[in-house]
Amino acid sequence: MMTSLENPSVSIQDLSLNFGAISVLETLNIDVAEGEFIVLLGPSGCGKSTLLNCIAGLLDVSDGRIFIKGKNVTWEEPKDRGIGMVFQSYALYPQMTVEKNLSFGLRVAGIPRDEIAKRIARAAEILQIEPLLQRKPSALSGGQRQRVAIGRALVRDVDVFLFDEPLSNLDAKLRAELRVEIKLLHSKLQNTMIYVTHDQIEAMTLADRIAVMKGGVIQQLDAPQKIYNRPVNRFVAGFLGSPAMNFLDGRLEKNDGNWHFAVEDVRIPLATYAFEKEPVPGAAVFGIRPEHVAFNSGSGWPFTATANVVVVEPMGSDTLVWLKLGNQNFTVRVTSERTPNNADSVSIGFDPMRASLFDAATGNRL
Amino acid sequence: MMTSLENPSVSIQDLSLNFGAISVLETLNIDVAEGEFIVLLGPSGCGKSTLLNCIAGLLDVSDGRIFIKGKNVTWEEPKDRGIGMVFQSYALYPQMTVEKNLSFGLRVAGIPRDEIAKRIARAAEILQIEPLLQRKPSALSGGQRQRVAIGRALVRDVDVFLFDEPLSNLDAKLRAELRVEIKLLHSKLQNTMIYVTHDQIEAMTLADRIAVMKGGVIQQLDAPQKIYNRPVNRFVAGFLGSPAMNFLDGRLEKNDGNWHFAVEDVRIPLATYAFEKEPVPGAAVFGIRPEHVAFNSGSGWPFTATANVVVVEPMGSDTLVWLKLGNQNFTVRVTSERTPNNADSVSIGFDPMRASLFDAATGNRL
Amino acid sequence: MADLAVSLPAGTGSIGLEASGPRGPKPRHVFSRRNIFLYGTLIVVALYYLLPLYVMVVTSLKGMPEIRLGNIFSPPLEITFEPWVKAWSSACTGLNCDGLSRGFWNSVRITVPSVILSIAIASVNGYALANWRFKGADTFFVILIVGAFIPYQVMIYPIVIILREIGLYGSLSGLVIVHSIFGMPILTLLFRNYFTSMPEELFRAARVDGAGFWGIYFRIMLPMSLPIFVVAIILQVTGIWNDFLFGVVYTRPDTYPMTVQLNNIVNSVQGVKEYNVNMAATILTGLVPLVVYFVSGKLFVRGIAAGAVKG
Amino acid sequence: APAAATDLEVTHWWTSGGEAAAVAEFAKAFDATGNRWVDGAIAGSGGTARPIMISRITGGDPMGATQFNHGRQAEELVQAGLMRDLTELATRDKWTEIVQPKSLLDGCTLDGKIYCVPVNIHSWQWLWLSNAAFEKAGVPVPKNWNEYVAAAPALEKAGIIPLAVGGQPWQSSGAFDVLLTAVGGTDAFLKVYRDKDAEFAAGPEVAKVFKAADDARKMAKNTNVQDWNQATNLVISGKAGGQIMGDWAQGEFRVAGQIAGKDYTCLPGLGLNEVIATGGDAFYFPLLQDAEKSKAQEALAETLLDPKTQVAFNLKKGSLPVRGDIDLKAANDCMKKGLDILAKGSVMPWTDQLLSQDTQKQKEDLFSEFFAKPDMTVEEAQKRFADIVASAD
Amino acid sequence: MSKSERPNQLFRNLNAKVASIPMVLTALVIFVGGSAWTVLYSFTNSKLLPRLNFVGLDQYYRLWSTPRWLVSIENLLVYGVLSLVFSLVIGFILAALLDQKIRFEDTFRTIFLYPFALSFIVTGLVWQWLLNPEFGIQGVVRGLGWESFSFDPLYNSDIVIYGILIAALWQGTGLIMCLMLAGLRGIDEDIWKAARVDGIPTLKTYLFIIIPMMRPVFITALVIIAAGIVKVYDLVVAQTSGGPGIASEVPAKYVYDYMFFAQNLGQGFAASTMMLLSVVVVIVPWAYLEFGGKKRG
Ligand SMILES: Nc1ncnc2c1ncn2[C@@H]1O[C@H](COP(=O)(O)OP(=O)(O)OP(=O)(O)O)[C@@H](O)[C@H]1O
Ligand SMILES: Nc1ncnc2c1ncn2[C@@H]1O[C@H](COP(=O)(O)OP(=O)(O)OP(=O)(O)O)[C@@H](O)[C@H]1O
Ligand SMILES: [Mg+2]
Ligand SMILES: [Mg+2]
Repeated sequence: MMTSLENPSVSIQDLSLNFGAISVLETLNIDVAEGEFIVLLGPSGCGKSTLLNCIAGLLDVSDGRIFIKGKNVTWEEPKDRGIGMVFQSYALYPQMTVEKNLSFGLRVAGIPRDEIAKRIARAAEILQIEPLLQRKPSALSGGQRQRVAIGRALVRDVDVFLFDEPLSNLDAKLRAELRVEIKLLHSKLQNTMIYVTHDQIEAMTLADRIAVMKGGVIQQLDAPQKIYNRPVNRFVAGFLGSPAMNFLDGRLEKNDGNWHFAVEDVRIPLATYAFEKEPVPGAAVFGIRPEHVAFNSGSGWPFTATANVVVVEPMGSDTLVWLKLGNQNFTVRVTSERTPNNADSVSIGFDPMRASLFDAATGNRL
Repeated sequence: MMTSLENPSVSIQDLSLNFGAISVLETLNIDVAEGEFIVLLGPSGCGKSTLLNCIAGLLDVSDGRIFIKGKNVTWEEPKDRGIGMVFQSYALYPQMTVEKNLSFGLRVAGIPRDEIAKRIARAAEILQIEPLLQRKPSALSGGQRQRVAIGRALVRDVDVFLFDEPLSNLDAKLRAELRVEIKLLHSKLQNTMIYVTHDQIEAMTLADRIAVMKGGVIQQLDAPQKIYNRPVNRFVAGFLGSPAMNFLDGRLEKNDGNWHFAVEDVRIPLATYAFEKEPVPGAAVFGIRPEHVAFNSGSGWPFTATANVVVVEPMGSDTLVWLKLGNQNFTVRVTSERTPNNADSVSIGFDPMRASLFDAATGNRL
Repeated sequence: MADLAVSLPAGTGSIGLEASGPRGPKPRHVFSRRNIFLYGTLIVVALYYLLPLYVMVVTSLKGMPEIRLGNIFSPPLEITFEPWVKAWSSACTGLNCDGLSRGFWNSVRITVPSVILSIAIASVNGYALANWRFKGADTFFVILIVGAFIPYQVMIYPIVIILREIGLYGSLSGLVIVHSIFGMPILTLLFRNYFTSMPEELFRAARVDGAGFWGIYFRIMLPMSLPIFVVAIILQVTGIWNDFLFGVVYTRPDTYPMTVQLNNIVNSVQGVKEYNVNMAATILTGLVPLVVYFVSGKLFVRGIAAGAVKG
Repeated sequence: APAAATDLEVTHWWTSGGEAAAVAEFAKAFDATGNRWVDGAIAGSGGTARPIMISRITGGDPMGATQFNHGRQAEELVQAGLMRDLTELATRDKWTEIVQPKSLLDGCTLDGKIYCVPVNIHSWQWLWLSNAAFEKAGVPVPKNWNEYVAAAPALEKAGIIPLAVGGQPWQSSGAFDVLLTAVGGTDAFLKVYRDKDAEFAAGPEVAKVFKAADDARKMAKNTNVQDWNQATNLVISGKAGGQIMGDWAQGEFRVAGQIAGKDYTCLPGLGLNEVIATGGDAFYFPLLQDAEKSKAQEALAETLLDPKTQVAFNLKKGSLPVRGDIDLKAANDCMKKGLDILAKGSVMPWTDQLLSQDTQKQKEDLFSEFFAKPDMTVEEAQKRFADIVASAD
Repeated sequence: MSKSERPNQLFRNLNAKVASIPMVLTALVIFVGGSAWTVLYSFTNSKLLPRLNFVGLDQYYRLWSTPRWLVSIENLLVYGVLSLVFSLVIGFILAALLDQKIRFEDTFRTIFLYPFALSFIVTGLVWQWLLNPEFGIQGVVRGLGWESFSFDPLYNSDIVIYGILIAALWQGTGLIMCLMLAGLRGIDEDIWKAARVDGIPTLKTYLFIIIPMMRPVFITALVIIAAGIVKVYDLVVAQTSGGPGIASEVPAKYVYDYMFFAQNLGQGFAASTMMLLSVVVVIVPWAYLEFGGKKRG
């Protein structure tokens, strides 16, 4: 349940957007609190960038209203909305030096020189790009470019920062570093930030709240751990987590007054599972994350079974083990020390308390 | 340094390559055993693709020799080397159907029709692309294209498979799946495979041996766990592992007959550390992986210290904690359950047995 | 999922924000100042571009008396197709009174092989330069590009000598060769840029598959190069069809192309200039390239984008 | 006539109405010999056509016969051995006897050998006046150049261009040469062009000519046509008072159905110095390998000089025949005037024989600039003229 | 370890080399050979036929003291600079207008482009006619009652080159527009968005951001326009034949006239050599930088 906020920094009401006959966003509502870090997460083409562009005023909405800092900005020009935006491709002006890139918008707006200098100095300090000010973007590394792009939003002294996949053009290492920098930046500036990504690690680590989108509709808007541990539907469950959650197709049954999940000839007792609402027997999907499964754990677990090993993937710190449980694929993630021998069959176990159950037809959490 | 093999499948001797004045590869030697899966790993621009292209015959070497199956192929045409190659961008012929794509090389070579049909049927079965044979590449998903690209190498019945970052254009989920498929393919075919990537997860999970390259030189060629646990130099140590290994700059000292590593006012006892060779006092770098550090472990560890928390990054299954140890950055990775409270200061500990020590000047392992 | 209430009913959220201010798309006026300026400018410029065509067409449909009296912009009072007939079939040059009709077929006979040969050569050149770079290739290419700037007049004489020496002077093949030579610089540049922009991995894959120079060209590259071929064809058809200098210098009267005939008709003044016939002849001569343009306009822009902009 | 019909391509630049009609006579006569005249007309003027002809000849793809102005235009082609030596034929047919005046053949002769067949005599020294125009202006038709200049203001007042000079450079250059013979006299002309006396060219006598040229350009300043026959057409239609142009202009009057003496008046030598220059057109025969064609060339050469053809051709062309032994009963007023002068022997060579094309071109550049640029002074023009004469070869 | 026997380099990629023979021949025989031949004979006094009769720099002295050549050079400079500037400016403006997501884009584009399909001869004729003071634009405007209106560039020595420019621009800007349009379409959408968020007005965005980003397109356009400028000939011949007087003469026409009309090859070759020289001085260093130095792309 989403509680509406008292004084939202950004408030989107009944937003719809269509390109001709194609409806990309449909009566979307979302309130973002002052200083909150919201991540829009979803697969490619789900409308994340479109939503961000609507907020920025770069796309004309088809219906609905947008408020920023309590002011209705639905028809305002982008520059008057008090937003700054950072683009996936950085969109730096290639022929201008970093300093020019930062100051161009301010000069056009007619802000006095010394004020411009002050703001650039501040931004450059925060982002540690002082030595780069006289370089052109082509002479910068990916990470440096990214910082300049953030700087361009920073100097505009805005209330709301919008990021459109700002890290997806960078390599893994740099991505990890800049992720931390953005997090630090946020805690330093305490601005409202809306951040688009399709990388779940970014979403999990950065967000105060994540909005998982699919097909132009927000599926779940919640704190990261909540979304990770209690996904509202099968899509959200499958989208977050790498390797993905294991799904077993089977049936929900009530035997001897106890609920069970039956898959082929295996029965998983659901005594420890917290149902969302009163369960009814029928087709269902059982989901459990690879890291919540362990090997050879004897009788400690409410549920154990035997599975066949397909591939063992050592990944340095952890090891992934790909199994067959009956006919269904199953992944287990363990720390490297507990890697099973390359035996053909292993015994696995887990606590269904950690699992998620979904309706087979609607995909909603049970 | 490297042991030469009895009957290497691919043997590269003193290979050098320069583009004009730029030397990209320098007197490089590597022997690949029959049926081995070698991964070339290294940062962008280190010459991995160049080396692969030399093996394939797509670039003319400046010096040195290349043997495949004991035959000197240095000046052979690519098609006569008994190699198959899979490219990063798949490089499928866009105007041909999948079947035509697979058969193109065979038709060029003038192989009889029924033989072609047989080989395609086999490859299609192995890769499970039978239903796609009449489609054009544009009508395939990324993963399917990748399979077709592999199929093209497969039908040519070659001894050696070359892969140039075959997965880097795919999204994380698909990447994980195809990684497993390639691993299975290798265990099924038992061909020699040389695989270029800059993704360490791929390298760790796929390779029999990894060759870590930097600036056209192979830094270390060894089994994945060996490279992960006993990197020969600081570059290799830093390149593998995510988040990266923590490095502390300090001095190697001998006090009371025991070796210590001194960083600022902290002293790390090195009694459990296995030195590569007789140590001498002096500037050194101490490295320890984030997952080898734990919190609040009391007296269980040979070494404990107190550090300040900078950022806590929950990543679903694990949590990263970014700390300051004295003035130096320090990362710790723990499972989500053991996340420290967001207290300002925490106590950490580890066993130096797991650490790596490097010479400050040369970066070589001590 | 509906009970998740992600989508709150409108207005139940933020207090004090409801019902106030604009909603929905920003209103746009068809006659905004921007639109008036934009379309106004475009229409005025378009008129400037269309004016000559209009005058040509209108004039070609008038009779001589009307031309002498009226102004050139007034539409014909009495439409006559006689000038067209005359221009096509009976205008005289010297003793030959068969209008443009003969030149038309000559032009076709010159244009078709010239276009084919010049594009064939240039595309292979571009391909070799993009994918099979050998030592010195760049130097030749630079020479070619510089050659694009050399005024044709400078080359007329040396080429006369060369053609004479190889015995092709005055023959159709000679002219075809000349067109191929002078089309080579720009076309090679276009093709080279286009092939360079194609993924090199494709080329490598084909080499691993065992295809050679020609195999890759015909089976991989050609099928992928439609846009640039369209551009090349358009450029060459226009260029060769409209050529006058080579047509007149390197052919003989019975193979004169249409432009030479046009020049003859226009310059063979018999007393008063017959403007209507001249205009009809002019339009007739320009018709083939014009049709090519109108038919393939969109592909042209796309091809230009692919071949000319990167580089 | 040869037994087998042979196609012979003949190139020329006769494409205006009168010229085309005239050349048709040649074609008719040649076709009558059993061969076929393949017409290779190149529109424009000699300037456009000559390069093409020369390229063809030097390029090894010669035509069967080609027009040149006899004189020095083909000199080097002859020297290079690309042209056929006609001496044998000329001796057989006794050209030296029939061609009149004798100087015509001189233009075809190099090192004692004859290389071309002159087909007409063209004289430049004519002033064509529109009777209607003068009537409209209310002044009598002038008898010479000086009266004409005097009548110019009246013409102008009546909205008539006094003098039509087309934009093509050879027209202004030719007009000057005519003024040089008329105002300066035959000797002055020869001194300048034959003797290349630069000092004389810079002297006072030629200055007078330049003064006249200055008058001419003032009278011509409103002519907005390019081609000579368009300029002639201005005269024919009474839009212009007159034109200095060669006798070929007469063809245009004839095509327009005008009658000499009634509708228009011609003044040879501008009414000041009645001479005729023996310029003209000639046919050259490139050396061919094909024996059949060579035979056809001979047939053509004969046809060209045939008395009947000569009459038919020259009547249409408005030029004078190259034979003295034929009777031009049908000749009009102006032609008769020309024939009279010819008979009196008042002939002189023309620039085509005296000057190289190079010098001609320089002259053309100078005079087209002079006529088009009112602010170019007479003195400057004369100085540049003298320079050209000094370097002429 | 012994070095491996390296096969003869000449025969590697033999097919590519064979296929390049036409290009190599054209480059060497026609462009280099032809130019060298031209330069050589420019030192002779060849008349109608080329003869190796050396006269040193005589032809060049004469060339540079010929008023017509000087006028030609001046015309070429004026025409060149103006047509370069106007082609680029008009081409870019038209492209920018068409890039505004307008309706009927295809129609407008076709209208702007069609003159390019016509030959210079045709263009010259049409504009000669439109600019004819009697019945062209001037005549029509006067006919409408504005008697003092005067627009007769082709008959006025001082402005005749502008009359030619009008026709040249009419014919050539369409292609430039197409190039520019392609270039504009290639610019990252995000740049526009960034500029809007920064509040940069459209005009400034074009001037300071977009145009500098379109350098490669401008260079291609420049090559095409410049190649056309040096060669301008047909248009002048068809429109004015160099007149009035020699007011609209251009170097290419000088070359042609002296080589063929005046039958003075030496002089024509000297003029060609001067043209060649200027082309080489400007183009070669640039062409080498632009096309030679880079490896791929
Ligand atoms: N200008 C447009 N016209 C028509 N459809 C569009 C347009 N722009 C976007 N779309 C469609 O809108 C949908 C949402 O696009 P959007 O760019 O917002 O996706 P996204 O979530 O940002 O994806 P990605 O992760 O790939 O950036 C897509 O299906 C896309 O095809
Ligand atoms: N044709 C070439 N000319 C000059 N230098 C080149 C050429 N091709 C590659 N290089 C240089 O050679 C080096 C190695 O390139 P290579 O493509 O092998 O790197 P890589 O390890 O495959 O990198 P990546 O991970 O980015 O693919 C790079 O520094 C590159 O700039
Ligand atoms: Mg997006
Ligand atoms: Mg690579």
